[in-house]
Amino acid sequence: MSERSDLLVVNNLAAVYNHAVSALHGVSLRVSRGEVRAILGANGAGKSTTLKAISNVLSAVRGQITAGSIAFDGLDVAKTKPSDLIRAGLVPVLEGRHVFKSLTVEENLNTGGLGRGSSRAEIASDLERVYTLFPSLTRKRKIAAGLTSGGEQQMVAVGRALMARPRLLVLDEPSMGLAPIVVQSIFDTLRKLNREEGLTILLAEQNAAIALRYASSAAVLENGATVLEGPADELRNRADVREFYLGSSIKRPDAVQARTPISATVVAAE
Amino acid sequence: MESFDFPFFIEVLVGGLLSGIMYSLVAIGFVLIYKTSGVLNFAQGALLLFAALTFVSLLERGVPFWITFAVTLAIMAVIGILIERTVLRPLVNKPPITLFVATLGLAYVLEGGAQLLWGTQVHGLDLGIDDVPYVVGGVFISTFDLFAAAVAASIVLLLTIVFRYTRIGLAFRAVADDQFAALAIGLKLPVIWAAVWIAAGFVALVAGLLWGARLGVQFSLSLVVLKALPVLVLGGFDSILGAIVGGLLIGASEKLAEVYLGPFFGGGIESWFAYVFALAILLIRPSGLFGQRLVERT
Amino acid sequence: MGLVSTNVAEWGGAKSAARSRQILTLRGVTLSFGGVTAISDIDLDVAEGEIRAIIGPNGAGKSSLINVISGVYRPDRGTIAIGDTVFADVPGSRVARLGIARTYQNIALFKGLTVLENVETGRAATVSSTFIEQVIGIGRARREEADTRARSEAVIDALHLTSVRDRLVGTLPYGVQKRVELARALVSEPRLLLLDEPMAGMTAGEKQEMAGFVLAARDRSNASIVLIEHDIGVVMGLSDRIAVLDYGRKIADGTPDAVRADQRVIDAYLGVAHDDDIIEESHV
Amino acid sequence: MKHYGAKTLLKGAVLSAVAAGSFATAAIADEQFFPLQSYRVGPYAAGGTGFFGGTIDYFNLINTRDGGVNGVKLTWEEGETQYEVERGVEVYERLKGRPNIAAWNPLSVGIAYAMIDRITQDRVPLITVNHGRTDSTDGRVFPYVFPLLLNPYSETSGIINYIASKEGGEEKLKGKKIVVLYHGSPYGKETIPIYELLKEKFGYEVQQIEVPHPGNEQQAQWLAIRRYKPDYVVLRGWGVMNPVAIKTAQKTGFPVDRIIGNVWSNSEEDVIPAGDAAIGYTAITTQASGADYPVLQEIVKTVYDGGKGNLEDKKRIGSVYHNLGIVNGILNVEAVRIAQKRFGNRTLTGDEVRWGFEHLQLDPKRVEELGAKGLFHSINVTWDNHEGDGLVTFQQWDGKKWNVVSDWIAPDWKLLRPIIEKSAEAYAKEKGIKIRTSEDADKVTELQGTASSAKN
Amino acid sequence: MTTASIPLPRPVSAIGRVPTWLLPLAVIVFAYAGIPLFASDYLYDAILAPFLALSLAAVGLNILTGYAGQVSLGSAAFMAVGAYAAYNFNLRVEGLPLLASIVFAGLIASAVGVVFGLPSLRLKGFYLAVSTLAAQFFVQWTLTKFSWFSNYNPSGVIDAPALGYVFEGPHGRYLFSLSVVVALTVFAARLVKTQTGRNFIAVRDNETAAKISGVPVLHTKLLAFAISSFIIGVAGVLWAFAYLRTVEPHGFNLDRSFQILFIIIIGGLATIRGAFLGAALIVVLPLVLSRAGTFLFGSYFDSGVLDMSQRILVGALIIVFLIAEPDGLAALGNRIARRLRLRSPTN
Repeated sequence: MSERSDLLVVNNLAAVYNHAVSALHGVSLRVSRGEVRAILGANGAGKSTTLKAISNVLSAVRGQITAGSIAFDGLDVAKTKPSDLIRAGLVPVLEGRHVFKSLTVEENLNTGGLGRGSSRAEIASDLERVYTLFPSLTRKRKIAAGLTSGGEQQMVAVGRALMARPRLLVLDEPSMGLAPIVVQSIFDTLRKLNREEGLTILLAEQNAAIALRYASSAAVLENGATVLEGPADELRNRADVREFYLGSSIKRPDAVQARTPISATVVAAE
Repeated sequence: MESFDFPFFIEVLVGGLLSGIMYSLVAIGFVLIYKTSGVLNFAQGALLLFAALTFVSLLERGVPFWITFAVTLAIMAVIGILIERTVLRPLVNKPPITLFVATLGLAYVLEGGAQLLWGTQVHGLDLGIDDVPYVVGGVFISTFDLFAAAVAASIVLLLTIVFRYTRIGLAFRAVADDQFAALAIGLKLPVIWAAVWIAAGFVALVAGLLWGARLGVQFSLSLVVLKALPVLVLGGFDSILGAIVGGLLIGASEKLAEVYLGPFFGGGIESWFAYVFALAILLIRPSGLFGQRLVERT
Repeated sequence: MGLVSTNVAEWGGAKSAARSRQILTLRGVTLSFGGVTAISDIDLDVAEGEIRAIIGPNGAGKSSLINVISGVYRPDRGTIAIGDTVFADVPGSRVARLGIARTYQNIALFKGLTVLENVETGRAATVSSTFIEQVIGIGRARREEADTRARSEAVIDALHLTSVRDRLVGTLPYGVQKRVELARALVSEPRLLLLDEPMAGMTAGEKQEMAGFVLAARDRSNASIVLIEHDIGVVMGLSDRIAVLDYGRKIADGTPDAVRADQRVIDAYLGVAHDDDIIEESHV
Repeated sequence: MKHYGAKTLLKGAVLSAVAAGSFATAAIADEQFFPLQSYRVGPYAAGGTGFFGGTIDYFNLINTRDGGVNGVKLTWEEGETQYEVERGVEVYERLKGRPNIAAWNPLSVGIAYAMIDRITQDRVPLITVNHGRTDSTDGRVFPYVFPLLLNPYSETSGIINYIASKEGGEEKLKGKKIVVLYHGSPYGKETIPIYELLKEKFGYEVQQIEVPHPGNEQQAQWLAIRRYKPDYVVLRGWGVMNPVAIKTAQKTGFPVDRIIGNVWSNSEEDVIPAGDAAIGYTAITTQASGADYPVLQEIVKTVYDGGKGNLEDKKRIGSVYHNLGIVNGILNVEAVRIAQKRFGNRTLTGDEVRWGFEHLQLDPKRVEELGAKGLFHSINVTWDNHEGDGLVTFQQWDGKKWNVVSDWIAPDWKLLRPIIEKSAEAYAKEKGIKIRTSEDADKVTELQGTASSAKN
Repeated sequence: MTTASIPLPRPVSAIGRVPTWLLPLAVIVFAYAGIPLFASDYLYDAILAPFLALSLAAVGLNILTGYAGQVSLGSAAFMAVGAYAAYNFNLRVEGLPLLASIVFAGLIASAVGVVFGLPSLRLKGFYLAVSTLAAQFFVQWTLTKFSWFSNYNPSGVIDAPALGYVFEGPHGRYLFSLSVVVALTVFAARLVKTQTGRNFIAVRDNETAAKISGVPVLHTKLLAFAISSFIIGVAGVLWAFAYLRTVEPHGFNLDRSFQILFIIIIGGLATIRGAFLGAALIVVLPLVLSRAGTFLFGSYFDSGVLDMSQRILVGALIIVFLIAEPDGLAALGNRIARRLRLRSPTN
C-alpha cells in the first residue's frame, strides 16, 4: 500500500473528554482511495470518538485531541474547520443519524448542499441523484424527517451527506437499530456507490459480521487503541476476531444499539 | 351598577392588542436567539437600550436620520459578532442555565457600556409620527400604535420569508433543529450565530426606537424584557408566530383585566397578571401555544 | 452456534416450572403519537416466572409497549391488567408499588448519584419516613435507611458492582451502567421486570454475565421478565416465549422455535439468511 | 486608627489602610464632612446626577468663594448606591466612621428608612429634602430626621390648594373629580390616605389609580381615566412613569394642562422624553428652575468657569434637580452656620449640626442675602417641626423650559399636624421611643467624633 | 472567612483520610471564635451580614435548583414573604419568642413556595423559570398593596424588632445570623444525603426513571419548593432583621433573585459550600472593585463612570468565570486540591 494512495491517515491518535476522561490512546489507521474500510470494536472501544476526531467535531462534545495526527489528503484535520473538511470532501454521517427532525426530507437533503456551498443548480441535480439512489425517499420528500421510519432517516442522513459530494464518506454505525433487511439495503447502496463511483468509505460498525462482509479491510479497536488492521477476509478468519467480535453475533441479524458511555451522556444531555 | 359600555370595551381591547404588538416586538428578538442556539437571552433588553441610546445620541449630534439608522445597525452588527465570539462560542454545549446566566452578565456589560458611552441622561426620541388619536365610531385608536403594529407586521413577514425561502433561513432552521448535526454537515455555526445575533440586534434596534419613542430613551428601556417574558411563555420560546399571538393575547387580556378586574383588587394587577395568565394557559398546554413539540416516532 | 447462546439455552432449558398465574395481560392496546401509530391492537400475556421476549425491527413499537406497561405512555385504547388489577392506563407513579421495575434502552440512571445511591433510589417507594425524621435520623427513618442500605449492598454484590460502589455513575463504562440499571430495578424485588435491550452494546462475555443475572433474578424470586433484545442468539436461548412486532402490530407469538420458523418473521425481520453464510464459511 | 486599619486587613486591606491614613490628616484641620450616598447610574441616574451635582456645586462655591463656612472647609465623598438600599447601607457603614460628619443626604426613601435607626444611634442628622417619611416631621419622635421643605402630606395639600385656586376658591372643589395616578411603590402609596382625608374636607371626588412599577405601560389606566372623565389628574410618578403618563394621556385624548405633577414628577427629565405632548403640563415645586438667580450665577462664575463644575452637561445648570441640589446645599450649609453661632466656628459634631437644623430659620430676607430670592421661598425648622413649613409654587412646561405660573402657596399645616403626630406617636410606641421635649432637644453631645467610633 | 472556607478535597489529602466534617467544623469554629478577634463594624454590618443572608438564600435555592433541578427566578419573593411574615408574627402575637416568629415565617414562606411551585408539576426548564417570576411580581404587589402587611406604614416599610439577649450590636447580630445559618446549613447538608435528597437528584437527573423507580415525583418537587422556600424565607428574615433592619417590598426585587441565582451558578450547583463561595464572590467582589476604583481613579472620574465600569467588569467577570469554570467555584476548588495532591509526594 503506497503512501500516495492513502486518502486518510490517522497516526497514533489520543483523545480525552472533559479534559480528563481518556477515550483514545493510540489509534492508527489508513484509508486508501477507493476502498471500504471498517472500524470494528465493542462498545466503548473508541470507534465513535475516532470518527468524531476525523470529522473534527470532537470539541462540540467536550472532547479534545491530545496527541497524534489525522491527515486527510494532505490536510491537517485538527487544524481544519469542520465546514472546510466538508468542502474538501470529507463528509460524516453521524451516529444515531441526527436528521433535522422538524425539516422535511427534501430540506434535510438541501442542507447537505448548503454545507458544501453548492449552487442552486448543483443542489437540484444532486437531489435527483439521491432520489435515484433511495427511491423510497421520493414519496416522503415533503414529510418532516422526524416522522419517517428509522431506515428512512438513515437514508436521509446518507443522502444528506452525498449532497456534499464526498470523496470520503465516514459513517458511524449505519446499521444501528435497523432491521436486517433495511441494513442490507443501505449497505447495498453503499457498495454500489463504492463500486460504480469509486467513493471511498470509512465506517464504524459494531455489527462485525455485516461490516466484514461489505468492507475490503478493517481495523479493530480495543480500549481506545488499534489492535489489529488488515484485509477483511483475513480478519474474518482469525480465531480471536471470531471469538470476540463474531462470537455472540453469529446469530445476530440485527445490530445492537451501540453507545459509548460518553456519547450516551451526550445524547442524554440533548 | 352602570350599564356595559361596549365602545369602551372595544377601545380597551384595541388598545390592549396594540400594546401587545409592542411586547411581541421585544419577544421576537428572544425567539430568534432561542430558536437557533437554545439561549434565553436576557440581554435582549440591554441590546434594545444600547441600540436606542446609540441611535438617539447620534441623532442629537446632528447626524441625519437614515445615516444614524445605518450606523447604529452597523454597530449592532459588530456587537452581535462580538457576542458570538466572546460569549456564545466559548460556552457552546454548556447547560442552558449557564448560558442564561451568561446573558445576565452580558446585560450588565451592555447596560454599563451604553451608559458609559452615552451618559445616563434621559433623551426624548421623536420619530416624526404625531400621536393624535383616530376616532373611529367613538373609539380612540392611537396612530403611533398603528404604526408600530405595521412595523411589527413587516418584521414578521420579513423573517418568515427569510426563514422559509432563503438558504440562510434553511441553515437557521437546521441549526435550530440539531446543532451538532448542523456542525457535522458543514454549516458554519459561528457565521450563522453571528447572523442571528445581528438579526436580533436589528429587531432590538427597531423595538428600541419604537419603545424609545414611547418611553423616552433611558435606562428603564431595558426593563421592557419583563413585558416580553410572559409573551414568550405563552407563545413558546421558539415560535415567531407564537410571539405575535402571545403578545396580542397578553396585551388584550392584561388591559381588560386591569380595567375590569383591577378595581376589585385595588388596581395595579398588570404587574403580575400577564404572568399568571400565561401560567394558567400553560397548565393546559405545557410548551406554550406554539412551542415546538418533539416531532418523533416512538 | 456460539458459545454464549449455547450456555444461555442450557440455563433457560433448566427452567420448566408450571405457569400458574398471569401476571400481565394486555388486550387491544393501541398507541399513537400525533397521528402516527406506534403500536396497534396488541394482545400480550405474561405468566408468573416467565421470560417473555419481544423482538422486531427498530420502530416496530417494542419500546413503546414497555413504556405503556410501565406507565410512561398512556395508550389510546385497550386495557392492561397487572395481576388482577385492570387499567386503561397504568399510573406511572404507582408502578413501583405494583411490583414492576424496568431498565431503559438509553440508560436512564441518575448521573449525579453514585452507584450505591442509584441503587438505593430503587427502594424509594418503600420509604415512609418524612424528611425531618430522615435528617434527624431517628426511629423509623434510621431503620428504613439501614434496610435500604443492606438490600442495595446485597444487590450490588450480586451484580459484581462492589468495586465501583461509590463512583458517580456517569463516569462508568456503558456495560457497567447497564448493570447498575439492572441493580436499581432488582433492588425493589419486582414481580415483573421489564428489560429494554439490557445487553445492547455489550461484548460477548458481558452478555453472558448479564444473561446469568437475568436468569438468577427470575429464579430467585420467580419474577416474570419482559425482555427486548436484538441478539437473536440471546433471545432464543433465554426466553420461554417470544412476541414479534412489526409496524406496531404483533405478527407472531410463540416458542422460540416456532417464531424462528415463521415465514412472516423471516420476511419482516430476520431477512434472508445472509449472516448464516458467514457463519458457515467461518466454521469451515 | 492604626488598630482599625489592621482589623480590616482581611477585606480590601489596602483601601481601608489608605482610608485610615486619610483620617489622620483629616482630623487636624477644621473640616465638616458630608458623606454623599449618590447615584449616577441606574434607572434614576438623571435625578441623582442633578441633585448631587447641585449640592456639590454649592459646597464648592462656599469653599472657593468664602473659604468654607467661617473658615471650616466642607469636604465630601461620594458612594454610588444606584438607588439600591443595601448599597446605601454599605456606604453608610463604610463612611460612618469618618470624623466630622455633618449630615447625611441620601435622596432615597428606601435608604433613608434603612438609616433612621442607625443615624439616631450615631446621632447624626439625616436630611430627606422634599421626600422621606412624613411622620418624621415630628421632631419629638424623630430627633435626627429632617424631611426639609416639604413632606408628602404638605405636598398633597399644596396641590389641592393649587387646584382650588385654579377653580376660583376652595368651595369650587365640591363635586370636582380628581384622579391620582400613583407609582406602585411605597413612595407612590404614601399619600393615599391624605387625599381621602382632604376629600372629606373639600367635597371633591377622588379615584386613586396605581401604575405598576416601572410604569412603562399605562394604556389601561388612562382608558379608565377617560371613562371616569376627571377634572384633574394628579401625577404622582417617578422615573419613566412620568413621560409615559403624559404621552398616554395625549393618546387617549386627555388634555395635558389638566395634569398636575407632584414634586418627583416635575423635572426636565420627566417632560423632555414626552416631547410636544408635555407642552402645558404643570407640576408643583419647592424651588424654581432656571439659572438667573444670583447664587447660580456665582456658581457658574466661580465653580464652572474655574473648571470645578460637577455637571458634565452645562445645559443642565439651573434644571429642576440641579436647583434642588443647590437649595439642599444651602440648607445644609446654613444649618452648620447657625450651629456655629452657638458652638463656635469650628468643626461640629453631628449632634451639634442637628441642633443647627432644628434652628434653621431662613426668612425671605436671609434667602435673598444668600442670592436665592425666588429660587425658594423660606424655611422655618424648629425642634418639633422638622419640615420647616416650606412654601410651594407651580410651574408649567412650555416645550423648552419651566415657567412659574402661581404664587408661593402654603399647604394646610394645621390640618396635617395632628395626623403626623398620631402616626409618629404610634411609631414611638412600636419602637419604644421616649417622646422628646424641647429641653431634650437643647442638650447636645459635644464629644468629638461620632458615637459609634467612640464606642470602640 | 472567605480564605478559610475555600474547600479542600472532600475525601483524601496527601497525609491520609481527613473526615469530611472536619473542614466545615473548622470553618464554623473560626466563624464563631476567630472572626470576632479582628472584625470591625464595617465588616460585620456591610459585609458579613449580607454575606450570611445571601449564603443562606443560596443554600435554599441550591436545594431547589441545584439538587432538585427546578429553576426559580423568584427567590427574592420568598425572602420578602419570610421577612414580612416574621415581622407580623412578632408584631401581632403577644409573647411569641423571636425564634418562633422566624420558624413560623419560614413555614409561611414554605407554603407560598408550594403554591408557586405547583406549576413545576407540569412545566420544565425556562417555562418554569419564567413562571416563577409570577411569584416575584405577585408577592411584591401584595406586600405593597395591602397595608396590613406593613402594619399600615404609609410607605410599606417594616422595621426590625430588637433581637434581644446577646444579639445586640453588630457583633450580636452577626452571632445571630451565623447561628441561624449554621443550623440551617447543617440541616441542608444532612438532608441531601438522605433518601429525600437522593429523590431530589433523581427527579433532577431523570424524572421518568425516578417516577418509575417509585420516587414520588410530585411530592418530591413540592417538597423541594417547600424546604427551599423555608430556608430562603429565613434568609429574608436575616436580610431584614439582622442586615438592613428596615426593608420595603421593593428591596426584594428581581435583581436580588438574579443575584442569588448568580451565587449558586458561580459557586457551583448542587454543592452546599458553593453557596458560600459564590456569595463571598458576589457580595465582596463589587465592593472591592468599587473601592479599588475609587482609590485608583477616584480623582479622575466621577462615581457614575466608576460604577458603570464596575458594572461592566462584574458582568464580564461572570462571563469569563462561566467560560473558565462552568461547574463553579466548588469544582474549581476541587480541581486545585486535586492538583496539589498530585504534586505532593505520596510515599
